[in-house]
Amino acid sequence: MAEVSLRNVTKRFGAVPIIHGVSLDVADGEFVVFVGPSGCGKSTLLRMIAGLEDISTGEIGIGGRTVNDVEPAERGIAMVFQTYALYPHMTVEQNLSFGLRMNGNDRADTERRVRRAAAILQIEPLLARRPKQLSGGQRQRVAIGRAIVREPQAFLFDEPLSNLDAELRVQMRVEIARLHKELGTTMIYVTHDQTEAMTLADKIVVLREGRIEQMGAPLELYDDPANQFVAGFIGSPKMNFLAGEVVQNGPTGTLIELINQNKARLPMPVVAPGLRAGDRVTLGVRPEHWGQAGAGDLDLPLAVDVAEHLGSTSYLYANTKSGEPLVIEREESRHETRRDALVVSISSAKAFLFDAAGQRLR
Amino acid sequence: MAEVSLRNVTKRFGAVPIIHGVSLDVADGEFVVFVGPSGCGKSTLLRMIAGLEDISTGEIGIGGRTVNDVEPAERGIAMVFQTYALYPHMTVEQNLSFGLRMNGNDRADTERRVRRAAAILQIEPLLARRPKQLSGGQRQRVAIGRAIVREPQAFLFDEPLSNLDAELRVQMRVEIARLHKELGTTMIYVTHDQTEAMTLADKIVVLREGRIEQMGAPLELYDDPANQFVAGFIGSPKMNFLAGEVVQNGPTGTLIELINQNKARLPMPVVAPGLRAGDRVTLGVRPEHWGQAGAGDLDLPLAVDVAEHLGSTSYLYANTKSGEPLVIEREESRHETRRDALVVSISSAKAFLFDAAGQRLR
Amino acid sequence: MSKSRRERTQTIALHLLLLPLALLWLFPLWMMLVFSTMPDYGIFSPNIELWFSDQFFANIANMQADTDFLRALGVSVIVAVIYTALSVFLTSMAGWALARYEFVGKPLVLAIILGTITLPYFVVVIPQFVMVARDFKLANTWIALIVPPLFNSLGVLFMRQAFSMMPNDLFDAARVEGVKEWKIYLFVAMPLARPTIAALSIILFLASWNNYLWPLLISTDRAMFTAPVALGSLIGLTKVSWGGIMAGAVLLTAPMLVVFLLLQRHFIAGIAAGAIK
Amino acid sequence: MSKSRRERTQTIALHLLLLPLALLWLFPLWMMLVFSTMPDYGIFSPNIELWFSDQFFANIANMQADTDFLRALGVSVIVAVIYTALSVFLTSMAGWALARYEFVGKPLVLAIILGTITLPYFVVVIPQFVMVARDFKLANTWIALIVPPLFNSLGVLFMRQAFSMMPNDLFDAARVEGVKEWKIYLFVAMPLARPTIAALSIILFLASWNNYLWPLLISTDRAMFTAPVALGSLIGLTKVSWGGIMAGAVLLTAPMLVVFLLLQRHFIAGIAAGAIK
Repeated sequence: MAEVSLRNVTKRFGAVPIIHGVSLDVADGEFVVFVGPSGCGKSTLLRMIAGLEDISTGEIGIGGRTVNDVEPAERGIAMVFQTYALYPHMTVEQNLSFGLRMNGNDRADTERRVRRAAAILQIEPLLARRPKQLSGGQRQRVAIGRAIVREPQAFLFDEPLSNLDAELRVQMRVEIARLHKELGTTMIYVTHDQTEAMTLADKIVVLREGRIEQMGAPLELYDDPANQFVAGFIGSPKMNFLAGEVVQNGPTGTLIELINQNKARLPMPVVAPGLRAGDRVTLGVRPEHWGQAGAGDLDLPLAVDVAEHLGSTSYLYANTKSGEPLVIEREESRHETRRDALVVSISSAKAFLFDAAGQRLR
Repeated sequence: MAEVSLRNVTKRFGAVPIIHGVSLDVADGEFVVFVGPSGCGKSTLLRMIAGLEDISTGEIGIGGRTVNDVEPAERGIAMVFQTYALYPHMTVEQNLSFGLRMNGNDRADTERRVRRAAAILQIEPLLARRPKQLSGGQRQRVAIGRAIVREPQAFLFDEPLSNLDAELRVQMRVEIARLHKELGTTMIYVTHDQTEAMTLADKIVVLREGRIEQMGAPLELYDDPANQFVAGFIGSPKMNFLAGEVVQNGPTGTLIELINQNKARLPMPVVAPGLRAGDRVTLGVRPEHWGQAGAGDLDLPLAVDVAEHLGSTSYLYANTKSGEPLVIEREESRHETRRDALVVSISSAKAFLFDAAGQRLR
Repeated sequence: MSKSRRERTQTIALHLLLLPLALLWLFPLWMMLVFSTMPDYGIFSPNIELWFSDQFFANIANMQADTDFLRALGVSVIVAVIYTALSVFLTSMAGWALARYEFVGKPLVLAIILGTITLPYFVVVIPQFVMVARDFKLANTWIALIVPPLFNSLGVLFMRQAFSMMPNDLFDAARVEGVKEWKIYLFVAMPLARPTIAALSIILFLASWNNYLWPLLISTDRAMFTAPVALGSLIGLTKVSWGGIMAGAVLLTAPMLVVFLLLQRHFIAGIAAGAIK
Repeated sequence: MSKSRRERTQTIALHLLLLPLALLWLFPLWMMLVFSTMPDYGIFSPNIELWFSDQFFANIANMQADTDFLRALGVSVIVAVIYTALSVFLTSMAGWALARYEFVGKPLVLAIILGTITLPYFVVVIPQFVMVARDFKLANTWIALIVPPLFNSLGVLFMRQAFSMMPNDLFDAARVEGVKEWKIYLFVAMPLARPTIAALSIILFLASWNNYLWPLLISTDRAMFTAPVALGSLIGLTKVSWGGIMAGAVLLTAPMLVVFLLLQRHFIAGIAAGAIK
């Protein structure tokens, strides 16, 4: 087991910078998730830690040792690939033992490690099968098994669940969480799915265009996003954003007016000395934070466009009078249908405010 | 627009029966979703309605006319394929107009129809592009456009969203719902995803192994499933099932005892004259229906295994004392962690009871 | 970086292994170019000459005088163009039938088509010659030059593979839209098979262009000689003009080579596209 | 059902179109079988004979007497087996290098390999002969029979395609596990390329088995004749034994045909697998 540290790591493909000076620390035994939209550099970053991509400048350390020039195999890591990358012509057992055999590992020890990994993942009955005889979930498990067999100091996961269907994804997600608790090994996990990040991570690293947007515990990011990007990225359905304008800015709060919403005004408990009257701001409200009419600080009349009733939860896709689409999440609410008028309220304590550059105003 | 009716439709591949006598009616303008696990025959059934698969016995009617021997093109239907099936060498405009041009349709009319479809789907800016220059969601929209251009009496959708990623799927789902409201045309939609079925359908048809398990409105199936299969299939996360045994059966209710749960007993308001003491039954409880300790008719002590906190909702994966895994859904609950003990309650009014054959006991 | 260092070592090792082989194999091509610039006796000179001489145009002129080489090039072009067009049409039709329809005897048809791949051409050519020349009396005709080699087994298999890898949904979509079968073939399948057709056309054109045995047998009339036959006819003369033959070979090969290298992207894409997907 | 009715019509139309062509093309094969059972003069009989006669074994016996055909078959087998094994090894190594590594001059190497596809064999063969026979003095040796045709451009392209279509993750996974590069080639890439290797082996074996021109030039010693050369040598005799040649051709072809038809599944899968994925 080991901590992993990145110091000002950058990566260029030719002249194009892909990673712009990333620094972060992964504590021993921590589960860190790199999350971001496609093209944000999260997979590249993981492959740099694995040693499969060169780094342009900066320093990567694993277990206190700088590994910039160390071969992947010597870094003490094991990697699980998105495509599983199982050798199709070998049985599960041969897949698990291949690396050890090729490196002349003691036969009895290889056997022991394979048995142990198979036991942890409950794939003993599959050992004699070939990958194509396995289901997607079983393949994923074998791929994880191959990583366990290496007894690494850190596991690297590259979008391991994105080739599975929705239901299996939930199941494997729970299994990976369980595995981490069981092994206690450092894990670095890359995904574009914020749900996976929320449910698995001790610490989430949100990346965009090769830069870290925010790092922190899942609910920290959810409750207290640093900027509009993180606010929109974390949480499902997405946070709703409404354009607004500063009307008045004082030492105890800011009064904003929503644009195109019939001059609706909302006092926000935000102290931002730099703001001036007339500055553009964005108001963010999570789908589950719309209150009943009159329960909040500002009422907003809407027309329901599409209503989805999922049993315990309902999602209402509604439009404001000026046509902006909003999503509202309601528990045990089954009555709204299309064209229904609906009034929701915004409570300023649960709303977020962002400046014109997308930075959070607190 | 037209109603679609199936009368005792069967299908055999060689000697293997795939569809076992399906009868159903789709009313004019209705949105019907065929849903079921893979291999349940839902796509075959759709292709039989389209005329792309022969039917072995039975009768299919569209708009009151028997179409068993009618060519697909003459059935007045349009189909949207899972793979989009856009012609890669044609522009979007050529894709939309291809069928009409090949059948010698009047040029001005073709033009008009293409414009209309493009306007409905807001793909006018894409008309000159080729499919490979489009994103997944845009391709899907063009595929739907090609169906609209035919001005069909009924639309057939074959898992149209399963090649899209999670976020886009939600978005396109809402768009299809909107489209149905706008066009008012009969739509038959095949999916394996119960969420799509719940959110889109006027009527859901749940299929298993070539047979209809239950038909009805989404919330009807959710609140009142006819059997254990439908109960487990509709709803996410899945309904929890606990094995039980009848202790006593009377004219006003049934007393059951959970197996391996420390002789926990629950009176159920179920009148089933056929049941005898000692008969096996299954108790079903939806994840969101577990109550706080003491709030229901029976308390169940659990140990939390994995806790997923998604912000507004939390999912707790817990085990009973005897090791059965259960899922609990909680709103705004962020405190449970692994190894926490937890006591939940079952309220008999919200629980379901199934007999040994999986049939619902009411 | 350790990674690139390692890979560099590997690459050097591979080069050292493959370089001698490549030389052994490119050397004849080089010698062909050298011979084409030498006087006729040069090829038999006791010293091995490795660099060009200056007789290239003289050799060309001699050859044109000995045999009407320009006319033969014209015949070759006409034959190759017509042959390629017809053969693509026929093999694509056969490939379509084999990919799309189930019919009685289909496995047998496939087996026969495949089986003919194993036959050495010199085994087939004699009875074919007997049939065409004696039974049909077609020696020295365009038909005899073009038609008998038309049916190309590999071409049929190639086209079949290309068609059967196309997603069926495309054809189903067209059917639902009421498009007739032959229009599906012509307006959906064929345009999609374009990369395969391009690669196949190159292969067929080259096969016709380079064909020696069949035109040699079937064309005895100097006016119907193709370019390779015209070149070959020089060997039969009392004084064999090796310099002329080599110069002619360069003339025969160079345009193909240039065109091919310009089209190589399409060719590779087509081979890939043809054989799967 | 309307569907199958419609398709049946289409199929019949296609058959009517393709059947005459197929006949035109299968007829020579039939005639080869017929000729092989006829006395020598049969092939020149004024009537067209369409059915078998009874001289097959007599023809075989005559041929074995005229030329040591069994020995020649043995030479052919040895040459084809060694050639195939060596060529698969070399082309797969070259293909691996071209698929996996970036190196200076790679586009040029690729262009040369591709370019040689356009060269007609009869153009290359003469300088090759001069080099091997005169410069290296290797006429009538096993090396001369086997080595010069070894480097096969299409084989290299085929193997390169097979390797470059393999998911890179597989090789990355092996690298992370510390597997050496040559072990990745040998234990991961090669086993995965098995279908392609199988198809390529068949093609290479057939090419060697059916090769006529090169062994004809390079083997003047009767003891080093391959089977096709032995058959060809009959044409040079004062009395040409056509029946014997045809019977020998049947003997040469039949085992290949049987083996090939038994392996056809692998062949088709391999062509597909080789060219993509």
